[in-house]
Amino acid sequence: MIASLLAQAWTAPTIDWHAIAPELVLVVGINLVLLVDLWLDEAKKWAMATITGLVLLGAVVPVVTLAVLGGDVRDAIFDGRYVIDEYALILKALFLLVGYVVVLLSQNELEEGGYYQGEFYVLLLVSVLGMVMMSSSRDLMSIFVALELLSIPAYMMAAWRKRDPRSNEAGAKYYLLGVFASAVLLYGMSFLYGTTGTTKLTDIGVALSGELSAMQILAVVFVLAGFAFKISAVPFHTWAPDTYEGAPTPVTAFLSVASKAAGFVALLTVLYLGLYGADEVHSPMIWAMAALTMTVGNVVALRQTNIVRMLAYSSVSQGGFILMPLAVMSTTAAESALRAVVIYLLIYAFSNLGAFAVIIAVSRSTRSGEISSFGGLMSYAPGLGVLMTIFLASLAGIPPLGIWIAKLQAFRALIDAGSTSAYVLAIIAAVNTVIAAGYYMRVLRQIWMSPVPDGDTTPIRPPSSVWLALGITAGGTVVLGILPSLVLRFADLPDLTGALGR
Amino acid sequence: MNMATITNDNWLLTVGTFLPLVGVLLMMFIPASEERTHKQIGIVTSAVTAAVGVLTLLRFDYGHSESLQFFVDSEWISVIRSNYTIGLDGISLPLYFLSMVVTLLVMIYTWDNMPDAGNPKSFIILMLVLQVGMAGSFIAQDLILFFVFFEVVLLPMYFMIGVWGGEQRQYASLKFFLYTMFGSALMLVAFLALFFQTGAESFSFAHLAEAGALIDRDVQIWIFAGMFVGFAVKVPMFPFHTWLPDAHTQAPTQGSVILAAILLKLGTYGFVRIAIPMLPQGAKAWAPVIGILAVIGIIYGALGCLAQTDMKRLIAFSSVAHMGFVMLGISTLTEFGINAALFGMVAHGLITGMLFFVAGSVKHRYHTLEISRLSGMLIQMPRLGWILGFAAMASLGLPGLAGFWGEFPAILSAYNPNFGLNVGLYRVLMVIAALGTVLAAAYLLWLYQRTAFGRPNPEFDAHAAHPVGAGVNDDHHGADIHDVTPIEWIAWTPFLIAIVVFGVYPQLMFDVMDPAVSALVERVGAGIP
Amino acid sequence: MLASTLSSGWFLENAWLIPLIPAIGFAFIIFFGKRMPQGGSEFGLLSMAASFAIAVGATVQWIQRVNSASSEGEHALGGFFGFARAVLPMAGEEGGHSAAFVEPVVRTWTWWQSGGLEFGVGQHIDGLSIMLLLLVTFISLLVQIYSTEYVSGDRRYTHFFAALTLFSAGMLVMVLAENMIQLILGWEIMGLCSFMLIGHWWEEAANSRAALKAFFTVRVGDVGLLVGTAVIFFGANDWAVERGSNGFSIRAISAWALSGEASNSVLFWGGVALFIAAIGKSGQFPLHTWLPDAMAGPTPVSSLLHSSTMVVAGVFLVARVYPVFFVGFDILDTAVNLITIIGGITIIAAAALAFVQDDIKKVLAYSTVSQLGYMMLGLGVGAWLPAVFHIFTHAFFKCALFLAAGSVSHSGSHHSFDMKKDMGGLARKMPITATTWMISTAALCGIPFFSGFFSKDEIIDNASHNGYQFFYWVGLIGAAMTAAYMTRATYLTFFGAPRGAAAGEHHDDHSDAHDAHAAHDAHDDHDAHHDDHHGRHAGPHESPWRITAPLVILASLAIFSGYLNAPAVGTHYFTDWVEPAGVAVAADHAATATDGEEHALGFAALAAEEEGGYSEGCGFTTPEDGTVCYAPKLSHAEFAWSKAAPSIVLVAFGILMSAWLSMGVFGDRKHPLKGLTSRSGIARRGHAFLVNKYYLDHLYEGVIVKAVAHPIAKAAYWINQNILDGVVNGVGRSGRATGEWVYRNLDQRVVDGAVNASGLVASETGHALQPIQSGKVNQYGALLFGAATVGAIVLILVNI
Amino acid sequence: MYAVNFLILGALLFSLGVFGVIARRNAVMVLMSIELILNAVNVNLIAFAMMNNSAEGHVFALYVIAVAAAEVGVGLAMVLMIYRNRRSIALDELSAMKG
Repeated sequence: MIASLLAQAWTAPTIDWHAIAPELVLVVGINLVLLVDLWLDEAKKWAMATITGLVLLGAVVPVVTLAVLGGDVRDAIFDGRYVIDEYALILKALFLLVGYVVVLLSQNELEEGGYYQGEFYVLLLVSVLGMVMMSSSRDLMSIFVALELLSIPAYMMAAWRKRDPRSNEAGAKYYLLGVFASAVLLYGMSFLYGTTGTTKLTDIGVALSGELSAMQILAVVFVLAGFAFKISAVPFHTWAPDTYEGAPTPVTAFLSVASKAAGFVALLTVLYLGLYGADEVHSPMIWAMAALTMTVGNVVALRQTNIVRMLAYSSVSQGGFILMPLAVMSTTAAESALRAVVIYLLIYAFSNLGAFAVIIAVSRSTRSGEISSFGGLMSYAPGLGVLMTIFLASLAGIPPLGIWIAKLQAFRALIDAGSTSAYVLAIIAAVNTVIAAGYYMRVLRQIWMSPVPDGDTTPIRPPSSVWLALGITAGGTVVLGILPSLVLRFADLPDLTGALGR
Repeated sequence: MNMATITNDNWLLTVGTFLPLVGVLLMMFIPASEERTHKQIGIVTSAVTAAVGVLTLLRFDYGHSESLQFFVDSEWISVIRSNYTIGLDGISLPLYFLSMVVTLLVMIYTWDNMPDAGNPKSFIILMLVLQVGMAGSFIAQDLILFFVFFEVVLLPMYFMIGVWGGEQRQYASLKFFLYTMFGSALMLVAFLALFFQTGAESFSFAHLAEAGALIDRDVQIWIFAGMFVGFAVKVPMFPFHTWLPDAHTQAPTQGSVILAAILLKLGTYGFVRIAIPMLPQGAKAWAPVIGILAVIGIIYGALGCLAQTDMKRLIAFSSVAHMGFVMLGISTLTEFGINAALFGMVAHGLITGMLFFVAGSVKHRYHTLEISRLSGMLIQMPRLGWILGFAAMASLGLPGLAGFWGEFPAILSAYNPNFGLNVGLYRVLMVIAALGTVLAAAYLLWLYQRTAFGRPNPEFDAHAAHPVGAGVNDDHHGADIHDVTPIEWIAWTPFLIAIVVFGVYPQLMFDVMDPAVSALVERVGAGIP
Repeated sequence: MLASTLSSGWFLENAWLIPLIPAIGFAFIIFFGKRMPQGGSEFGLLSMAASFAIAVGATVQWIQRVNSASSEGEHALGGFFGFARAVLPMAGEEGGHSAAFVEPVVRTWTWWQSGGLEFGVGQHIDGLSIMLLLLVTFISLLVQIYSTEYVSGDRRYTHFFAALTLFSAGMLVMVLAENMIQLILGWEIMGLCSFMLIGHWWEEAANSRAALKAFFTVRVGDVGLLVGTAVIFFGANDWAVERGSNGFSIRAISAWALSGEASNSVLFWGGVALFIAAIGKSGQFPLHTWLPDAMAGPTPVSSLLHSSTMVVAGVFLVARVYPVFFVGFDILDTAVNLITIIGGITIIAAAALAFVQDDIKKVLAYSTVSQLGYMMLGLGVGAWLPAVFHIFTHAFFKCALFLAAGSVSHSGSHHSFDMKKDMGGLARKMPITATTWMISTAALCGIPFFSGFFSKDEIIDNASHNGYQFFYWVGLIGAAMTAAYMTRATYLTFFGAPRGAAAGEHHDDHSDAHDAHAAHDAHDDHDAHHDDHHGRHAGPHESPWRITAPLVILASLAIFSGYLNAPAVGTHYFTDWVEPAGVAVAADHAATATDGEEHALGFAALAAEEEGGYSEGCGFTTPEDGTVCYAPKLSHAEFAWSKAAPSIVLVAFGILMSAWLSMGVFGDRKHPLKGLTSRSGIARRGHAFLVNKYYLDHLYEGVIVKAVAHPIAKAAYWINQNILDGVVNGVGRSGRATGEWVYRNLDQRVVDGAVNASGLVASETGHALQPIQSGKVNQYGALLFGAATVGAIVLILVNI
Repeated sequence: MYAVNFLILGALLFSLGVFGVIARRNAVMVLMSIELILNAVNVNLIAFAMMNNSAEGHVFALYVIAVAAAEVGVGLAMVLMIYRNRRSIALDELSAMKG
């Protein structure tokens, strides 16, 4: 009997190495970077960025091969708790790409700041690893672990400029609230586990159908609150502006895109697989959060004078738009909602990163984060001016630039649902696009129409890495805007939902 | 609208629409300092584009102007079932071509009338992009595609007003932008609602016109409401018009001309092409509202004009009144009305565009547009004065000039509207609109009398010392007050000729539009039980 | 009687060239005029001459056409049948003594289309249009000749001729308009030209204001034109389309109106609307105030536009689509209708106003208004032909009068038009001018054997004949007043002692017209010309031939034109050639005579209770299927001296009274007897009364003038200037005021305010929300957890 | 019935922790409060594992413990850093950025 027990215990699961190759590449890469960092002397630290970049790109290779060879691996490994499917692969690719762009952006920042480059890249890689895992996790535990894996390094990166009290403050706030939020999340998860008896989302989904107990409702609410913190949805957004403003700009870019996206991925997975039975709980909650998020984010952004802080609020409101389709997650529109979120995350990543890239490039010479410091940019740096115009216009949702198609999809999902509440939300969103345009245009106004604040019109020469980042993001923004089919194709795969298929 | 399509030479439209982008690309790689080169490229590009437009005119099969021609339907965003569907019929042909010509002439005008802010590179690039958006909106046969082109126009115009405009430019440009944004956001919601109400099969106009009519009435009314806001802002109709005077007044001459000649038409075109045929019952329910607002706009715009002290602002307000006539025609849902509306769009484009040109040149010479300070223009600049008079006469709807054919049939059509709309109401509207023509005469003549007649204001009379008679010959004048320049002649003559030609022989346009309009009205009628 | 059998000809077929040529001439003047030796006037003259030639040709061929029709008609020759018409009004269908209906020469080309219907532009040549074509081209030609001298040296000489030529083109377009739209086209072009010409000397605010006022007032009337056209169009269209025409075509409208299928209310309201347009254009009460102001324009303009051609456009409109009014107002069945009321008021009011004018042109202007009133009255009482005939005759003598006045101011009174200040005793200095003036005056007053007599008297006569007794009297009184004020003007201008400029003295407190002229002189090299012009012969003198020649021609026509239709001597050519016979003819384009049912209602009934006149034929009974009427059947009062007598007497009385009084008041005070007796024969006859002159003066000034004439006339004038005119000007002013108010309060405050407010609200909300972002971690945590808890509690409460 | 008591204990700990996070100005105290919450979670997980007699709860608890350790490590490091820079770890002084 013991033998049988042992025998059962020791049946080693067959591991599909190809399926988890991306994660493996990253893990190896992390160690590699660590070691190289030890031996490399300060003069050559610039190499770290290159290596990190290579690692990230290297991790993309297996993703592509998996996508091409259609590796749809579910129950084979980890019995459906860690799944590789198109849905996961798209997001993995997204995270890796974002990580790469962030590396490009951080390079000079770190070199010039003389910060701890090696460690930074290690942490970045770890965080990316967490995200990559998040996109495959289908179990409360793996989700939790992935979440922490991507968060904890982020806390430190936010506080990276050790001597800068603002950076400290950013890190501390982010850390404390983050931990608190994940504690709440855990507490909710524990109830979820307790009342359903499993941590596997699909099983939870099955168990949660029917009448909900108070405890389950509490659980659902707390879980949502935990993720809402990650995606900085109002009223769980308070950390975002402060952290974004204080953290080093590349890190801000990373947080506002990657970790937000990761949060959405988690939320999406949990809602779609686990909590679809609890729609009468999460639908109204998400509806309210979406409406609040876009509105509050927008109107407060109207008042900002610091561009990073303004973008922080803008990304809050953008989060509201991404959240919007989730409000109709439980209806027949579930598919289009899911698709809308994924598309939005993809395109939003390009535009937002691009905007931050421009800010990094400009503030390197102006040494200021005020919106007014962009005055007359067109006169001395038309290239950057045009790029910023493209990114902000895209964020404002003006065709034919990236995000318009994402917004279109979001609206589409709502109207597909066709319920009154959905229409109301759509109208609110419509009005919000106008408000949003208000502050994006304010920046463009500075760039195009205002005089240069300090007569200094020496042309800006961003480093080649930043140019590359700008190229990638701008290209993505424009191309995806004009030919959305390129990405929509992925999102259109039947097994995006099929994969998550309950 | 018509299902029948002709796909000969289907490359024409795509080329004609996107050709300006070639110029843009070219200019990207030329330093901004080489201003002449940029201007040349701009003119050449728009000229070639216009040439393609002429070719389109030649290849157009006027025998079947009610069916879409040069039709293309290829995959675009398959996921959301939106295709790259383009085509041209009698309704869109005139506007499509007009947009090309106007751009060309504005380019020419720019040659030596560059706004003070300078930097022709960006200016011309923006105009070319604008052209793409305008032309595209008129050929699009797919809602999403239309929406994209419709929005493409926004940014360039925003920058044109905001960068090269007058003192209030930043306020005006932002107002223009947000206002239009607002409209198009609601419009988009309406589009999507329409899409799903018709079974989420396709965004193509043809399909939606087929399926839209089957939606039940209340839903149609709601969807129409959304589109109404979107288009009414663009037109602009009465309560949504306040962006227009500011935008027009502040915009550089070129901006005003393009705005008046083409951009406003996107709204009315949207009504004719999208809102009405796709939602017949909604249209019928809304028609009285549109009619009333239109007539309010006519009177209201005229009154606004009478109150103006600034020439350009007066012209801007007159647009509100004129578009009122257009909308009145549309709201009757009759062939007469819609024909008149379409004709009125082109006529208003030519005439008001011309007026803005003149205003720009006056500003260029006097550095003011204060009506009270201008006078005796006919003495200092006889030709410019006569052109102003000509345009004013055309604008007040004098028969024999283009304006009349947009105005009179519109009024006529209001006498008995289609599809059992309330006849009594519309006859009242007709009479009020007719009174509007009197007001139009009032403010335009009043403007003309005070600016062109009388003796020149001493502050501008270079020869104030000499007897006034010295003002007779143009060459006696101060450097900046000179008569029409050759470039201006080149840029304006086509407008002037077109105004006369279409006024004398309107059949040129009616012949093209009427079959399409008849087909459209028929379709609408079919949709109304 | 099919059109095919009627003779036609090149001129008739191509009458559309008549307006086209001046239009082209206009273009030439505009583009090349300045470079021509004669400043472009040669283009104008040439084009007018050419169109006149064509018009003559067309007229001749039209007359042949008419004769060919009537000769084939089975009735006696003109003489008898004109007479027959006069004696037996019953000459209707029975007996077959009916005039042949002469098919108009209609040609159309597609002009525009809508809803698959094609609308044409083209020519519609019948007697009426032929008459006016001839008239307009002829008078335009004369006026242009006259102008070459009158405005020579004007700095806008070229523009003047351009506008003049364009005007003629516009008028001609309207005259041969085949459809209403085309009519509107010509109508508005004339409006535009009058704007340009009245404001010709626009340096003066007064002139440009007058121009503005004229255009604006007429434009008000045009609302009626637009609306009326719309009403009629939709009334007639279906009926017309059925017969291969459309609701704009003038033939279709006429036929439809008489077809008995037209609803009377449509006809009535359409008629009212159209008549409003006529009121505006033809300076009828109460929209007449622009016409006197229009005298600010150069005299040739006044004589062409504001006396003989343009202002009759309104009358023409009514005459053109007469069936609409005939049926709509059922004339011949009432003793009063809108047209007659307006016409009547206009006759009297304008005549009264003419009394108190000192500006010779204003006298003529009011007289024009009054005469237009006669024409309207004529149409209103069903005297279609006399009214049209009056257009014809009036054109000649009124044009002559204006040109004479111009001649006086040009050569006699140093560009002044003030009769009291600058004229008097010019008869001897300017014999030709004076003679022509007096002949024309006689014609205008309706003195027997002058043309005016034959036309005006016919109108008055028919008024009573058709049962409009009241307006018969109105007409008579009007005639008397006309005679009186014209005599006054004549006396002031040509008799009595020379005054002011007429006496050769230069003084600069002249009337507006003079200032205007002087002002425009100031602008140009005209000064030189001007001075030596006075150097050559200081003081009054006869005008050069280019002025007198037209005068002589017109004056002679003022006598003889009347004999074209002088029942007194039994001529009735005008009737035969111009009046369309009111008989039903086979509808030449009744392609499908689908409607076989009876339309005997309405008209039949009307016919039944018709007592006087007759009750058969067009306008009274519905034409049989397949036939249509194009004109109502009208009777003509038989001329008889007995009937003419009252008016003759009244006119004579008016003249004598006025002459006597004028001499009394304005005569030479120094030596009344000698002066008077030596001065004029009329006075010698009044010698007896004039012995104790002061008593007479006292009587006149004290009693009649102060008590009777002046108070009334002055009152009328005051009302005119302050109330009617005030209204016209008030409209403008109040419009401005309303505009200001709407713009200030409604647009800027409310509508725009709302827009900007919304933006402000958004931003302020943002401001209000900022405190939440306190920056304190604990508060953030509290918010986070609080939100979660609240959410949980709410949801639990809701769901359980 | 035992299990219920565990849950109540968990709830108490949780409440304590939340109170600490919200009320305490001292960063270290906040850290410890958070630890309380995490332990509340652990108690819950174990209790539920016992109820559902599945192993997942235990495994989850182990993960939580491990992660908690990592978090505290980072947290203390951060507190130290702040203390170095401003000689204080009072949280409400960390409000340079707001609005």
